[in-house]
Amino acid sequence: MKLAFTSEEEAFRDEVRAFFDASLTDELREAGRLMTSVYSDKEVALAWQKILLDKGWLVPSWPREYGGTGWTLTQRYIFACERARARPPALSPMGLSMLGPALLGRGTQAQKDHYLPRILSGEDFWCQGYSEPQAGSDLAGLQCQAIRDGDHYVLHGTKIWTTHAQFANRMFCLVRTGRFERPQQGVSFLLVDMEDPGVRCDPIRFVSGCATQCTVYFDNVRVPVSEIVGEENEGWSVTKYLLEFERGGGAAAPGLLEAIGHARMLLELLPEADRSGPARRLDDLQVQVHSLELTELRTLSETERTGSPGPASSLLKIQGSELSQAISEVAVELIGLHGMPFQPEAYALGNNVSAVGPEDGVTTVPFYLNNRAASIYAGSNEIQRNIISKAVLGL
Amino acid sequence: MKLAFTSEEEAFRDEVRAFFDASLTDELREAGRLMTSVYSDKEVALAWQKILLDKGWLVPSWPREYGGTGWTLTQRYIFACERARARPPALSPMGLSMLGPALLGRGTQAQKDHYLPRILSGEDFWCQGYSEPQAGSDLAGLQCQAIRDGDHYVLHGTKIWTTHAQFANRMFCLVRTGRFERPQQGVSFLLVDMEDPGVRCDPIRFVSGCATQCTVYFDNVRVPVSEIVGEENEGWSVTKYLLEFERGGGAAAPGLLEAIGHARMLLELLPEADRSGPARRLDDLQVQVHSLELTELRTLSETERTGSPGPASSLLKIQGSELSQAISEVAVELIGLHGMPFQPEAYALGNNVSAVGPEDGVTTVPFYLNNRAASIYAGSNEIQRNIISKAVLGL
Amino acid sequence: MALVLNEDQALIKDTAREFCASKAPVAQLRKLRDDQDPLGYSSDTWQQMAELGWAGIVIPEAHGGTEFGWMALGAVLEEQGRHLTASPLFSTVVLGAGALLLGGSDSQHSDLLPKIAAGELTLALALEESPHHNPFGSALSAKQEGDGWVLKGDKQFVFDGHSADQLLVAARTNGKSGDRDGLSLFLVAADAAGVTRTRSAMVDSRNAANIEFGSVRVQTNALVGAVGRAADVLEPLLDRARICMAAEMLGTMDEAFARTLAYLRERKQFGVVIGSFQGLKHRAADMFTEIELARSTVLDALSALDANRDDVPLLAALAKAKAGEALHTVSLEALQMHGGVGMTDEFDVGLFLKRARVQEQAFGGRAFQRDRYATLARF
Amino acid sequence: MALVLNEDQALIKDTAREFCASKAPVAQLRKLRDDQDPLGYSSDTWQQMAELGWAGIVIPEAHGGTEFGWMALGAVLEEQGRHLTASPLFSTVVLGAGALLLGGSDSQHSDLLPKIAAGELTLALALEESPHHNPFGSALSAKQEGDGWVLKGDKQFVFDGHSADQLLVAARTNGKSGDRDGLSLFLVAADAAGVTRTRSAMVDSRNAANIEFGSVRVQTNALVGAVGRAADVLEPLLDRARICMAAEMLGTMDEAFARTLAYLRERKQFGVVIGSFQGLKHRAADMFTEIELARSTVLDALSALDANRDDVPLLAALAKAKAGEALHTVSLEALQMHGGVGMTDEFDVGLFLKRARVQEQAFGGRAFQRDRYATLARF
Repeated sequence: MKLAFTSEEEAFRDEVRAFFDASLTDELREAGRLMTSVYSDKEVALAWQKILLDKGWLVPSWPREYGGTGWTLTQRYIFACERARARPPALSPMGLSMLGPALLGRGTQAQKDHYLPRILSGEDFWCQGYSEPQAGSDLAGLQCQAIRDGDHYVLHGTKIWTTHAQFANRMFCLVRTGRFERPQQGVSFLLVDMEDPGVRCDPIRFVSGCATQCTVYFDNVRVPVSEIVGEENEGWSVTKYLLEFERGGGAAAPGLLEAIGHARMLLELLPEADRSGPARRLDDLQVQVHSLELTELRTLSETERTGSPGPASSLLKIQGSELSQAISEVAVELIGLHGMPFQPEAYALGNNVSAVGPEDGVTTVPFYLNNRAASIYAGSNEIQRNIISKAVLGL
Repeated sequence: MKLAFTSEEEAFRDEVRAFFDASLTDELREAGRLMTSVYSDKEVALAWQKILLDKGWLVPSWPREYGGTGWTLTQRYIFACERARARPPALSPMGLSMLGPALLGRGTQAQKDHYLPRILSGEDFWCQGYSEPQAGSDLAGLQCQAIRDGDHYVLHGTKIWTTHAQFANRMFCLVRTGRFERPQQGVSFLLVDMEDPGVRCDPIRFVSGCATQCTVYFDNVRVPVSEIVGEENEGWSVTKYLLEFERGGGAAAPGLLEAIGHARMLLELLPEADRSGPARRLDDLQVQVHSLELTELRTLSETERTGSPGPASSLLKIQGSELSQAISEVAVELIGLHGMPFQPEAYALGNNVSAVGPEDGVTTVPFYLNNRAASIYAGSNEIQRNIISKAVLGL
Repeated sequence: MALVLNEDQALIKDTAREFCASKAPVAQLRKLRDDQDPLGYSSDTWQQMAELGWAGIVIPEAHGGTEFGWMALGAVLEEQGRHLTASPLFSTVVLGAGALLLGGSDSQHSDLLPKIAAGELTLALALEESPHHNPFGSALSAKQEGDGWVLKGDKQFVFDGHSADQLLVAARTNGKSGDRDGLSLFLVAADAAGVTRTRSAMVDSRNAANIEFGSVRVQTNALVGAVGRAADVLEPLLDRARICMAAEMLGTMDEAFARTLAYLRERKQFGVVIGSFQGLKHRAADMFTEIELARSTVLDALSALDANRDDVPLLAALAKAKAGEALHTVSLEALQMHGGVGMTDEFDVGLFLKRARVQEQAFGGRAFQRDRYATLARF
Repeated sequence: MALVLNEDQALIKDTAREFCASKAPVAQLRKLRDDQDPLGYSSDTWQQMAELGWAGIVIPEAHGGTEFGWMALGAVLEEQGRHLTASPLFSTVVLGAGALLLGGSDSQHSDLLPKIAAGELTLALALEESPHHNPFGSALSAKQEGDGWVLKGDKQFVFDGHSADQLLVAARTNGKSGDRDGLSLFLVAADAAGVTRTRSAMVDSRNAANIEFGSVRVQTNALVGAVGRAADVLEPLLDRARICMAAEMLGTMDEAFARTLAYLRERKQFGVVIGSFQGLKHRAADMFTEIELARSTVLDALSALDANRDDVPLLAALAKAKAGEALHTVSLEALQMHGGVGMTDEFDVGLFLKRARVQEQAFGGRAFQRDRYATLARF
């Protein structure tokens, strides 16, 4: 996308680009290129996190006193574009983009002082425990119990779809501390030590063959009452705040534009006469992505003004996920039979396996498969449409 | 579509084609070409009806003793294809395809003996009174009252969307004769004399500018009790029988294929470089239409075996209407600005006005506009999807 | 990134909304249509619009304009689109003043712009000759004769061409239909000898005419811009037209959606309002999404015009493509959700559908814009 | 118009359904996959299939077949598609026996068909060399040398190529990749000198191999059909493959849908089963519609094969296009409606999705079939 930048902004862009060029090692670049989902492995994620932390660019949107950069919206947007272009590995978002903002908004001073530096340093590697086997998007079904016992809560229950739980030393989660008429009430937001002996993780094998998520079992896990964020039984308000950030805070479009460019390269696998159909679909998708990008920017402006993206975040979540899936559909169609072999060894980090098909296409199908979750997680797109029709449209 | 016909069937097709070639006058051809909806004007419809009656081909699917042809399914299908190719004016379906089959299935012998010949001859020109201003697809809302008074029912109320009511001398309609727990009960199927002084018709001007439908007001209209079809309060079963015929009995695909061919001719209005996109969309639509055609034939086989198309009729109604709309969309896109002038004088019968744009395109936009109703009438497509999900899928 | 209106612009928008709702609503369009009004708009209303500063909204103050800018003009057009307002604003200001601002001489500026700003002069752009928008497709010829030019040929779908005082005519002085070079732009008085205007009633009651130029003689000073270089004016002019049409479309879809929501909240079936059915709710959420996406593209494109950014052509294609897409979906869904009543002329929703189809075609349909976008995006 | 199964065919279908459910269900495929079974199917199960007459289902009785015909074969493949049954049926019968029936000599018929019918001989078709189906794309060369031929080149995505006893290899004896003429078909023993087979684990656990032919020498009698005229065999063979693959896909979509319906009726959210939400109901109705449309095309195409109708090529393109379309929608919707659990390997729905993507690509994707259909429909 072309936007008119001031010369200061142009200079900033050059600086960011130079930084990415210089600081991304070959290993990190390879790890970025071989991602089969929106997550990178813990080691590479932390390696890249360390580089950004040293540069002071790890958490641009945080307040300056906690490590933020004080960038303007435009600068943050430029940074997102350059990141999409450079394709570094993904940072683990659970601490940096979810719990961090939640603590900044709703945590106590003690919580901020203790946890925020450990998030930045990577000393704490967080996972997120919302979903349960019987409660996806429906908080009323939340069954994980936290029973007060003196100055501790005692946890029993099961969490599911917990990304990187097997690597995390801490989890922020929702647990039931009471029963009230409104299902949102009676839920609390707790910080749990994953090294507690009562915690067990079972990785979940996915359709793609990857296992980035776990089922987590709590059996008599004791959590000090100081580890609650917000008020007891009012965890929903913390979650809501955080979910809106998760859905609306990001800038998906620059990455989607890169994905379109990547798919365009695969056009060459087709005989020339057959390219115009998929090429036109990519053009259509680029129109949508550009429209989304401008809407993301508009939402950022609104967020700065009002403090929260509000229900518009549902719109961005739907569009971001469905466009990503649509682009990925075209890529799979273009790669054709070359995408069909199951060859995880060809996208393992540090591999020197020669893949079937173009090197840049080894992740096309596993990414496609993992990415089907984009319309399911963080509140399925059906739930997002419910939110829009209720909260925005009053239906 | 190509199907393998026997030599007898080939001969039959030649006979049908020769008949259409010989019997369609220039006026009738023009009337067929200038149709802006699925209906033709009363005069041309009756003129064409007379020709078919004389030939003995007016009501192929009726029993032979009432004028049917005794054709095989394949012959009926061949006839439908040839008709689509020849583009005659449309017959008025209300008597021939709706009430006729209903009487054949559910009428008394006296009703059959009296009404069927008059339907064939055109002496009776029927309209259909189901919808009411407050009851579209929801029979519970039916308010038109028929109160028993000796050997008459006395009607009060309003019917809406009554096609050609202004030209009809008789109406079959649903009226409320009682209130029961199930909304379908308490509704009766009555035959009404439109010349009764208590009947008033107001034509409804449509978005297209056409006025083929009316609002019909009943004020103290007296209908002899002998004019009920089926049992009192059980009119719904007659209607259901008839609706399934209306939805599933026809063969929409041959006409849709003609429509695709017509749209293809409009491709020439585009510069050659711009044609491949819409041409491909027409190819896609032709795949769908061919699939629909085979499904219509399969349903006909099932209907012959079981006596009713059953809930599959909903599927055919959805597909037939949505494909027709999709083809019409492409046609409007292709005709471009040439379709935008409002020029009813150029598609009036017997006109000698020179139209803006290609002669074959004067009806493109009015047809498109009228055809938006295809997904609304005879049970909106939303209702059809409800029927499938409930009756077929058990959801 | 001016993706929101500033205070002044928001004020202009509120005024426009109120004005159109009370002075130039759908009911006015209906009356003009049913009366077969020869002008096709109310000249009183037009005068009041001029008094509000709309006619001079992109004209420099030096020439009597208000110079509120393109974001403001977009806001006004959005409100006109919302109310299907009949007015010569688009033709006279976006196209007419637009062409003069881009290519006009100083004397044309000082002669004509003040009159436009005052609402005393209306213009129309006579460009298209075929059923599909074709910026350089003109075959209408202009041949030099003596101290002037002679124009010969036909133009179609000239918005407001039946009533405009002057016509901006794209004519070919060299080359052939489709060539970028060899086009020239002439200002022709609508009542000049040889000009025959046939009003074309459009399906959406928009005002348009087909115009025949039978050896129409004009002076050399009728030229707008350089001989053979009209494309230099037409290209940015059409970008502005696309952006402004997208702004108008935004209003049309927004209103069609608002009325549909109201209907969903009110109409009952099976004892409940139909807006409570999840099938319709999810489709309504999709309509909302489409509109918001279109809104972003329109706002960015308008602000690009104000800032004179070099991505105006790309954003023009984007805004018209996205608005076309969104309006298409919204107008069809609005009709379907209204059910039978939506099919009647009595309800307004069908008017929005018909207006939508004409808006989509004007200055290039969705496929045209998508292809143009793709070409520009790749440079 | 045989758009319904006759009694015999219905009986075969019932048997197949029961057999696959009990002897060759999804669980068997999982076990083969997880054990990394070298054969990739159970030879016991395959023997039982042969005993049921499936291996000889389109082979004349004179050569030991059951001659039940294509409708019957389609019914069996539909059931295999429903249960993701691992078996060499498609490669050996549809492709292998199919090629021999179309182009084989009398002695090839009498030598090989009885063995196929008895389940004693498996075959595979080595055709593709590029990521997109290309019927005449072979560049692998066959050069005459002495009293035989020498084959040199690579083949990819040879279904069941890792385990087949014999390979049918499309080779170029003249012309260049893409030419219809100049292709020849050879029967090559899988263990012939110079044949290197690399098994390729497919994402859907379907069995396939990449095969290198390094100067493989075959006798003249290895030719199937005339030299340079393989296209005359390949064209009808690929039509059969498309139709049979569409039949298999029909079973896959039908089962994915059935499981989704069951899940919709059982899974609760907000206190009610999610199948009661109209948003999901309407989408389920659309899935049903898609499947029924695909079913009609598959049945007509199979009956066209049995009747030897001349519209087989058109119907082959239609059936594969429509089945591809329907399966695409159904497989994605099935996953989405299962929510998070659908993403796990533990649930079968993801296996259906992966199988669907491979089925779609095999013998030409949706765009290929659509374009082929359009060409054939216009003659």
